[in-house]
Amino acid sequence: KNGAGTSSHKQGNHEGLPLRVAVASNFSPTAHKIVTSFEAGTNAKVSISSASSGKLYAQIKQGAPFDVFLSADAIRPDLLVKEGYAVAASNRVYAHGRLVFWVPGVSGNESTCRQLLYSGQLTRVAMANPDVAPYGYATRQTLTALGLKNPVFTLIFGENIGQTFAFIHAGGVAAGFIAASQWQLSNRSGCAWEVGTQYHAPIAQRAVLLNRASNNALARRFLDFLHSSKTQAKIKASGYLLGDQ
Amino acid sequence: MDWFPGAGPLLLTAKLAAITVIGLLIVGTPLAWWLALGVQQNKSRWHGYVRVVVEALVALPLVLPPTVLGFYLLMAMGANGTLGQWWIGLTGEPLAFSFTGLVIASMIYSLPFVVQPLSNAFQSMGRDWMEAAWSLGANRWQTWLRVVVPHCRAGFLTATVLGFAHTLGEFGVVLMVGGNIPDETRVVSIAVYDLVESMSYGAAHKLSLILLGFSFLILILVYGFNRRWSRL
Amino acid sequence: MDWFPGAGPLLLTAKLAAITVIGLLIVGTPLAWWLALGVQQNKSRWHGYVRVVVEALVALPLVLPPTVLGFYLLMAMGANGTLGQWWIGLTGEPLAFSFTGLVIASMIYSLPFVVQPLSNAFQSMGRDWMEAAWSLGANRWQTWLRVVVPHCRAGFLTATVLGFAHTLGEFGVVLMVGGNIPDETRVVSIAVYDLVESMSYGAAHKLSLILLGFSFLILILVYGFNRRWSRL
Amino acid sequence: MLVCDISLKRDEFELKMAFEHNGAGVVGLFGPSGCGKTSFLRALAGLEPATKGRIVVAGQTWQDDRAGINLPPWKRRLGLVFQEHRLFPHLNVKNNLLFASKVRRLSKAQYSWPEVLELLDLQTLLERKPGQLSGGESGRVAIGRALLSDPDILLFDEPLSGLDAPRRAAILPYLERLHEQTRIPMLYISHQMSEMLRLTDRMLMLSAGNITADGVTLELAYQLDTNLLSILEVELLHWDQQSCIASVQSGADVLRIWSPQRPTSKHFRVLVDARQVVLATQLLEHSSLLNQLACKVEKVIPGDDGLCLLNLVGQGWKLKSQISLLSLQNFGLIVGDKVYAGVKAVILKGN
Amino acid sequence: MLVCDISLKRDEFELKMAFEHNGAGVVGLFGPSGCGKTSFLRALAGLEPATKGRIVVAGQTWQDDRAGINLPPWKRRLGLVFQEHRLFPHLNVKNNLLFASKVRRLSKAQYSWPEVLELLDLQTLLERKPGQLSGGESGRVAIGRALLSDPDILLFDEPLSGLDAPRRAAILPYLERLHEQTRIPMLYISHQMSEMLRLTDRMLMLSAGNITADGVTLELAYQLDTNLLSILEVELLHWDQQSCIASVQSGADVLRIWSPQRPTSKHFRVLVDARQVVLATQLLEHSSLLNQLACKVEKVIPGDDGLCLLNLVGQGWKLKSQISLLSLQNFGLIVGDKVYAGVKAVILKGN
Ligand SMILES: Nc1ncnc2c1ncn2[C@@H]1O[C@H](COP(=O)(O)OP(=O)(O)OP(=O)(O)O)[C@@H](O)[C@H]1O
Ligand SMILES: Nc1ncnc2c1ncn2[C@@H]1O[C@H](COP(=O)(O)OP(=O)(O)OP(=O)(O)O)[C@@H](O)[C@H]1O
Ligand SMILES: [Mg+2]
Ligand SMILES: [Mg+2]
Repeated sequence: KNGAGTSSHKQGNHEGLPLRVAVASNFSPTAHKIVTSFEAGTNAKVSISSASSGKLYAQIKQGAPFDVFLSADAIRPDLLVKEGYAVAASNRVYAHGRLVFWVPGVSGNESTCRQLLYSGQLTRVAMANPDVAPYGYATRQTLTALGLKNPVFTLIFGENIGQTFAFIHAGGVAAGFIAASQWQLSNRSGCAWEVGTQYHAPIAQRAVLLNRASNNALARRFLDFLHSSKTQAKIKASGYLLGDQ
Repeated sequence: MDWFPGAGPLLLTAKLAAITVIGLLIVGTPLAWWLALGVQQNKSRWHGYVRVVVEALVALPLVLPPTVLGFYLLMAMGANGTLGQWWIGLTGEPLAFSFTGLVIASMIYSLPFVVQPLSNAFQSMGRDWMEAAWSLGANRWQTWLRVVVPHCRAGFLTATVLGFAHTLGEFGVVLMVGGNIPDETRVVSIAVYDLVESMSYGAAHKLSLILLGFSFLILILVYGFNRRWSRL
Repeated sequence: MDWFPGAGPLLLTAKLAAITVIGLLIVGTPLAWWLALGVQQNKSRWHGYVRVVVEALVALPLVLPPTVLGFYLLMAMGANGTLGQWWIGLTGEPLAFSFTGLVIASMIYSLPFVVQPLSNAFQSMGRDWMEAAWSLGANRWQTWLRVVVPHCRAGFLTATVLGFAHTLGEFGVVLMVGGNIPDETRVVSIAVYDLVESMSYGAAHKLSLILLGFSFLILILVYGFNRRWSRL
Repeated sequence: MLVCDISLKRDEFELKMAFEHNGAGVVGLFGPSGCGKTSFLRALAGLEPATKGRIVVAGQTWQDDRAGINLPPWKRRLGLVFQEHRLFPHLNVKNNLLFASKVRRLSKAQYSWPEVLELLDLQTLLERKPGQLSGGESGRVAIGRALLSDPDILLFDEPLSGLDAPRRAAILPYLERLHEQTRIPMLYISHQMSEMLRLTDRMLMLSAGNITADGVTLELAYQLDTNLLSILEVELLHWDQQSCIASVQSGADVLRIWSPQRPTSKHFRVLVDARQVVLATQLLEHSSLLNQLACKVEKVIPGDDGLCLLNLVGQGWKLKSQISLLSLQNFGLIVGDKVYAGVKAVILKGN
Repeated sequence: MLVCDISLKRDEFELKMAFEHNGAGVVGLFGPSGCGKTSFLRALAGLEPATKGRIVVAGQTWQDDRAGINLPPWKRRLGLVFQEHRLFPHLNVKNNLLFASKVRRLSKAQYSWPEVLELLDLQTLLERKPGQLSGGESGRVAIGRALLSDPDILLFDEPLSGLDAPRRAAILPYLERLHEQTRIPMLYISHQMSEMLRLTDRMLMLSAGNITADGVTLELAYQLDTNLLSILEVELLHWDQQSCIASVQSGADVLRIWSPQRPTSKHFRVLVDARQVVLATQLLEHSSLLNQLACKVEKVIPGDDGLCLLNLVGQGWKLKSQISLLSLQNFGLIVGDKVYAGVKAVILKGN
């Protein structure tokens, strides 16, 4: 009952058909950069579809025409492999997410920034929903580790890390835990504390080759390109830790 | 939240939908009235143009994706937004991520679903029955209660149902402006969404079914009573 | 996608919204007619009940959050869903992640916005003018075109505007069922959503403005013509 | 030609009408408010789905339950003036008038646009919307709309009730002429006996959904108006154009009656109002009474209000006269007495 | 008491009406379709916002542009019967009738529920919705609704036009009585001269938005009906209950006229139809003509249809008679001749 495989009418990489990459929203700005350089190197066309990892997972199971899946977590690629929708051998971590605690309205160094969490000055702090988003899950671990399991401030949950950033950007919340990649992209005003990996389990983001593209050479080339050291350097520069530890 | 994951959000949603619909009816009715009948008395060309513009503006929030609309509303309601600052000055509380903010956002988004059916109802009623009521001594208020409202019953019903259902189901705006705070702004639509996203499909189905069943019941009751009443 | 990130999605959205509205008018009009006037002739109690249930069912898709509704639609239309398999058997193509699937999903979600205003319009029109038209020799079709449609113009206009605008702005269902595939199912609402999510706020503002301006223009034109026409 | 035998049941009302009519003459429907006149027209027009029975108009079967025929309203070629007019509010007067000709694709020849416009004085109203018309104006448009629909039968539901006397006086002859020229059957509802007398030849009296009387209008009117009308069957002898006086034979007597036009048929009926019959015990000379007929008092019906009615029998005719009790006493009249009945020359309706 | 001096401009129509009326008597509005009768009632009721001028009813100023007064419609205490009835479709007949008493919080004493119900025969209709009424039935409900609203003035827009003669005959005396008892002013629109004669004392003739004539109904009717009516001012001498005959003095002559009730005032008017006046060159004996009055031919107006009209002058009164040209020739009558005018005793309207 391999839906993706049987129902696909456009199996493999035929000339002119773009490679379809499903990308978790949080990685999509970086993915665009990667794709641009990949396209330049291969003359192939790659289209990016971004949504939350949860949506993409559900869609892939319903036969979505994606060739490669760049998830924001490890759970969903693993599940896809287990359920027979993805090629097991291709399932690799392409990046690790990093958390940043950001207070745009206050200037100061990392430690003053971190102290703000305890100061009581903050009434609200934004974070990604721990039940839904990997960054949220990591944030919760971090808060626990910081002894802030029942903080004085109200936690505002974003549907994902993108929305969490939007909360702060729009001026709705004064501070929040966002992805380092986002902080890189922003104007980096105010103060920020880069949360160390000791506070939470790694936010491993895995990429898999989906069944419909198991014979697609271009897809394999894209995955290779993703894991290549040149790309990995780019990913690191965008605010992630490197893939395979 | 103890005995069942959906209880808190369900109550909150019902409250939000009810307050939003009531607020919308209060705000939307005069607006619809003005759109339908207000301009006839004042025949100037200019008024006609204003009316068309207002009509278009009412429908405009619809065309933005809810999350995006929510984003802009958040910008307005946030600490740096005009509305937000004014509100803080007024009440001392921030507007964003508060229940009040949620109500305002829901109202903006659902406004056309309330205004349009009402406006149509008022327009197709015309002035004839109002004139009859006036001539029998009913003042504006009595005419409104005894003639306009029963006469435009279908319009009010549609406005209420669409407004209510849309507020129940809306979550893009609500998520953005409300921030998914348990017992404060986590409405049931967000809860179901979270369950689906976190692959808790069983609980999601259950909550969806409850939501659907509950809504179906309300709708059946409302439409049933309406039929009853119109047959009297 | 070359000269401007929104061009492709904009065209796709316009196409989707137009087809959805046309489809909705085709499907919704007879349904609204039946709800408004169909039962009067057949006076049995049973028909009344059926009508109430159908009325409630039409509004029901509204109460589910779009993404959740989209999730269930995806399950139905997907490769493993009943509808999806039937469709593949019929056309050889999958329904989910296709433009057709998108149209169907949008139609289900926007149905009440089209059916309700039409039903109200038909109901408040009543049979009087139709009887007059019949007595003058107009058959059903002529009566429809020459009397019912102009008479229920406001209802059709509202149905079209609400249906169109809602399809423009909807993205939860569309994202789920369509899968955000560039040039195929990435409508403008998803594009804006993506831009906001990936922090391209500048581009998001630009695209939102274009969407708003464009919609505003259309609405102004539609309402303006409507006013013109009703004054003739 | 109209054959109809229908029934229609409502909650508290049942209509049962059966009659035939062969083209000649207008049929009037007369009866109290709520007796079913409008319902009958609606049933004929196919607007009451609960109607049972058979309807044949101009040789075409519109409804026949046994044969399973039931034409929809738009296939029944009729011109219906609704009691509430029902002009299309979204169309101006002109397009209301042209509606039927558009949907029935009539050629210009089939309808008499300028004639109807002039008759109903609609020229200045053409661009108006129905909401901008007075009650009578909208009634006129409704009549025009029905006339211009090239019907096989005309159904008029109190068409003139909102119109002033001069306009009524202008429209009635047109309807008479229309009927005579086209010979299409016409059903006419009115509460004005004068309109009935003027326009209809046959009258159906309705009560609670049933035909209680069916006959020549004059005769029914005679029965109706508390017997104040009497009818003389006369034969035309001579009509003098200059004086507009017709000499007619009634029984053994010759009467002179006023008639501005030459009576169209040799045999016709004259209606005489009992209140206009002067009695005398001798021949009155030197009076303006054109007719003085010798007759006998057949019956004296005294009223309780100072008036009494006398039935008079002449040689081959009958007449009624209403006089005051005082005159009766003055004369000392009793049944069997010989009197002269003086009648001024007024013709009410010839047939 | 009603004072009004208003104007109302529409695109193609302008209303200009100024008149006063002091409580006594019903005012009739008479004029062709589209002359502005309904517009005038609407202006009075405050339903035409463009109305300019001054309206005072029962001592209360409803509108006065100079004083800046303009009462909204619901503060103008009036009972208006709309030409199209306008029953509330969502209320049954009973609640339509009770509408005014509810919104005006009338006590039971202020309206005569059983009386109105019986008069208008509404008992069986109370539970019906307006959509289930016939035209005449809805008209009756509309009249009832206005009557039950305890008004300071009644405005009736063709209230009886859809009703049968017996019902009209039942309602008219009630309106007469109502008016006499309550003395509230009443404006009455109708196209039936008979209703005007019966009910109204004063008549305003309208044409194109202006009052073209304003006066006693009888006199206007006399002028109107191509002069077929004449009026005698008489003084009551004696009324005999048994014969229902009143002897009245008119100029130097005594007339006997039929009147089932004793005339309510000493001086009143008698209306005589020229078609009922018989002429004779000698006194006619042995006839049922109760009155034969010596008079002179003042004027002969020949028509072109075989009839002619004669103006007659008696001793202190004037009368008209319509006879055929043939009779005129038979008599050889010319102006100045002495004749006898024979009149049967019919009283049309006393005042
Ligand atoms: N809403 C309106 N807009 C423009 N003109 C109007 C409107 N209503 C009436 N008129 C015009 O005003 C004039 C007076 O109308 P009104 O209704 O007062 O006539 P009416 O005397 O009541 O006639 P009828 O006896 O036919 O009812 C008519 O020429 C009519 O066409
Ligand atoms: N839609 C309806 N539903 C139920 N009863 C109705 C309906 N329409 C009319 N009736 C009733 O049917 C009877 C006949 O009505 P119809 O309209 O035929 O009377 P009509 O003779 O035309 O009276 P009018 O002279 O007052 O117009 C009346 O008793 C009326 O109350
Ligand atoms: Mg009727
Ligand atoms: Mg009028």
